[in-house]
Amino acid sequence: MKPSTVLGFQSTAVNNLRRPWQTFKNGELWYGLTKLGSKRHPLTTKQGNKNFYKGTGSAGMGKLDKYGNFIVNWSKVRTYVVPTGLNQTSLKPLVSPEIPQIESRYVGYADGPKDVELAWKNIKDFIELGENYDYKDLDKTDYLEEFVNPKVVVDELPEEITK
Amino acid sequence: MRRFSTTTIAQARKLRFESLKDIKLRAPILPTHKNFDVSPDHPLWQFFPNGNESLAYRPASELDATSRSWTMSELRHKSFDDLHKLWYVNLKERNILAKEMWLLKSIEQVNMGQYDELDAKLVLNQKRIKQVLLERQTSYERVKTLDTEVKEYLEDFEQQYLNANEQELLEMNDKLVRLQYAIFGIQPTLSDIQEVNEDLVNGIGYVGRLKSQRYVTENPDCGLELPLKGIVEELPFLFKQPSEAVEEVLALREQQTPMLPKPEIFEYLTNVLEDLKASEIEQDQ
Amino acid sequence: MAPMLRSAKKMRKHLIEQLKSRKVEGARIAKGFKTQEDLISLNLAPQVFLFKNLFSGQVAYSQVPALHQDQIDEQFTRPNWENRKPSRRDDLWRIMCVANFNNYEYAIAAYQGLVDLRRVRDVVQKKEANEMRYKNDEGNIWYSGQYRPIYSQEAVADLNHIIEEFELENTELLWENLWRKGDDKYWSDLVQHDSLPPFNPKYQSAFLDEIREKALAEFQNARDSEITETM
Amino acid sequence: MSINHIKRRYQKDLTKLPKIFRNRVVKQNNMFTLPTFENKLPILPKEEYKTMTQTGYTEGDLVYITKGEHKGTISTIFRYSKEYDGLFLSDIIEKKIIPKDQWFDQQDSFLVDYPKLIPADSVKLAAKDKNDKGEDYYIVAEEVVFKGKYYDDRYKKWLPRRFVKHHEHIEVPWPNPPTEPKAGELSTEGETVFEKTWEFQSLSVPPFPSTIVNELRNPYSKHKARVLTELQARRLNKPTMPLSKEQQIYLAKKQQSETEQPTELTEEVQDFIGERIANHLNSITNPHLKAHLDALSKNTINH
Repeated sequence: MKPSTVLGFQSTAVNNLRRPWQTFKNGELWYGLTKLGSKRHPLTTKQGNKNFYKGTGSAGMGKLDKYGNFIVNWSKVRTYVVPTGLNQTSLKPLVSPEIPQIESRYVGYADGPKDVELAWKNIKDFIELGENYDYKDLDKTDYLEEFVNPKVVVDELPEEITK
Repeated sequence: MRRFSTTTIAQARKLRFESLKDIKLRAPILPTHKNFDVSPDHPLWQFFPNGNESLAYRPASELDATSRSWTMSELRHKSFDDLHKLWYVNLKERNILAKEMWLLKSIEQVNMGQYDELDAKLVLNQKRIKQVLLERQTSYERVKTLDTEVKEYLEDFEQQYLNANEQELLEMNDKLVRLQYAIFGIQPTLSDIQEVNEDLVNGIGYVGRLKSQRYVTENPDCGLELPLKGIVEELPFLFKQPSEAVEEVLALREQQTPMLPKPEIFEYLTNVLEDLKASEIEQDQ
Repeated sequence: MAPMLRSAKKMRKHLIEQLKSRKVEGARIAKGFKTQEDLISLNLAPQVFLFKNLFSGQVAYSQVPALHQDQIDEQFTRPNWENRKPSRRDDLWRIMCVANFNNYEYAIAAYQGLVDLRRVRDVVQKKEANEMRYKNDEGNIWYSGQYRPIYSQEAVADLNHIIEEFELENTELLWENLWRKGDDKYWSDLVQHDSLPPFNPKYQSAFLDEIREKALAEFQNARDSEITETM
Repeated sequence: MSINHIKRRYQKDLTKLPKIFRNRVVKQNNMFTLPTFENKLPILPKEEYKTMTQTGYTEGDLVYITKGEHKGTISTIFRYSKEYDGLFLSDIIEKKIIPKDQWFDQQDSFLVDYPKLIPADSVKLAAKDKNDKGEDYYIVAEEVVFKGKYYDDRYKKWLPRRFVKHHEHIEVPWPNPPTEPKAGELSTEGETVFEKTWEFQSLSVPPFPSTIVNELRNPYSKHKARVLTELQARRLNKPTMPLSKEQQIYLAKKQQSETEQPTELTEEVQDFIGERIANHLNSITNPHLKAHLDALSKNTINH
């Protein structure tokens, strides 16, 4: 058995608490102000050892040749596809609060807008009825947009939807 | 033009300070932006809300605090082009906000809550745009797997088409054009067809079979023996009247053109489509 | 391989030393004060070059399109924490203004005057100069990082001072950026302003040499035409 | 990544600390400040913010205070603070001290009336109604339930109907919104919002250029189901080693001997076993045991 009381005669309660932690000279904990909370932040460019190269994710778009001239590799240069007619569009980043918000309901489609049955029904409707097949006058329905699966019997619908 | 003179120097003029103590120093000359013009169309003005007429930053009270984000239901109605535009509109507004926030930070203004709130609305917009596109992609990928349903539907449609009377036929033809696009991705006009793929080949096969059968049952004396042999005979039915197409097929059979082997179908189609497009352009001119 | 001659070895050693000193002390051509004869024999035009330090904002003057450590030692005599003696590193000195003068006397007078004024600001009238400087909240010269924009503004004021004090007519100032010139009200008819053509800072020395050649050619043309006029 | 995101990463986030420690940090922060606008309520993490339909009340509603100094009073909500999950009520005001350098225009005293923050758990929703005689009376709802939805033109959206729990004939309508909705400079106009420019039409044409898919889904996601290439599979599986001729012969023999297991008893063996049993039975002399065995032999086993 180890004589732990003998070995640990130097360790005070504070030292024990601090044991896995390094401190600055003024006694401040190395890892931060507290021992609690998150400290695993991504390293910045100023941290890490001599082998740590973070970059900005922007390098590598070319190489220097032996004369010190930079040869751009155009296939690596980032391109941003700006939509045509961006300056003419009447779309703005936000929506006026005066405009009613649409309530969408998916009845009988378990996966909502991603449902296969809905997509297949839409395609069939398009073939049968042509473009604009599911036009709804939102003014008349109080801005309610319903997508009901024809397989669902109307009587079985919950009360609030039929109302 | 400047004029030089190397010889004539005013002899009386002093060219050295006599006493450094008596010099009256001049005040530093500040640089000024009045010495150069900036075009009002300069692209960097896009980082300002009102172009070259804006101030360095908007005070928090002038920010738009009342508008709301786009909802998912609203975005689901928008085409990809619109969503793409909306994304960029959001991005530009966020850039303006970010610029203003850096500026405020540099003049040590701490309270940026309103800017943050507006930015959060824009971020929400962008997340929703991505989500809407992802929904579309998912349902597109899922609906592509419905092989049996599509097969059944095509067989039903074939029966309907063959059994339709004269009046119904017009409507059925319209439906067929939409069906071509909905299931095989064939655009209604020739010039819009960009890509040759398996769906296109299948679609041409389906349409050719449908139209030729209908024509042969209506005119049993036309002398066309069914089924059609390969893509070469099916293609005329896609854009031509059935009677013209049948004549073309009969001519082809007289020449005894051999059936096209499978690997050569794509190459053949791209060539033919290019020729057809070129001839269309010529006709327009 | 044939053995190297002793004289060749000596030459080689000498060259290496020169290269080293070029690296440490700067361009040899800029060493020492240039008289009119020096300038003519070295094929230099009647010009003064104002270099701005990108790190600290300080400005160094030169009669030739280059800098030498001696010039820095001469022009920054009383370094302190706000006005340190700048490094001689070539990449830190960016041309701010090139002054083309009517003749060599003017160019020499302007250079001497600028150096004198620098001495006045740093030594003789230190207090008065400091009063005119823009201060931060703590009462020190305004700075961001190590950069103090006041020094380049003072240099512009000094250049203006020299031209008007000595009445150096037909002076042409080529600015790297015209905004440094400041308001037009400060400048008299003695001066014409223009901007330097855009250039790659990597090749600044070559660019300045071109500017020198151009000015020299212009100067010689003018002298020739004057000689023909007088004859 | 905007400045906001980066900023937040390095901010001290009180909500991530344990509660005991959080109070200590708040105390430390307030140590050198005047007791002016400090809050005793803890800040909630963002995930715990509540919306109008989760709390059951909104600005303009009447509430009844059940705990604390102002117990028993009924007042209208002036503002709901989601960060603290607390309410500012229009009638509950406290005096706060403001240092002189923070005075606003036309202020002439250090003390200022300021709405007091009341924690949400000491408040119940109340409603005002008139009885048959035309007198006002109040209802206080212990809890609120939502049933059904309707379009509310004041809020310009669909809202759930609000009822008192266990008394579900009593509906408490939503109050008028505090401000009229007003378009700002970033607002899109009405027709552009509702304009429909997309519908699902084709299962063959992708909804957008295929190059964008990788920006929507992470192609390197570790959660993604992947298919091993043939080469990878070959590397991961151990190869079958070739056998020497001796091993092959041995294995073949072993397999053969395993297959040649006798399944039925031969006649010889049956006779041998029968003989041994008969001998044994004949050698039994005990009459009781014999009688017992005879009795046993008459019982046939029925399968």
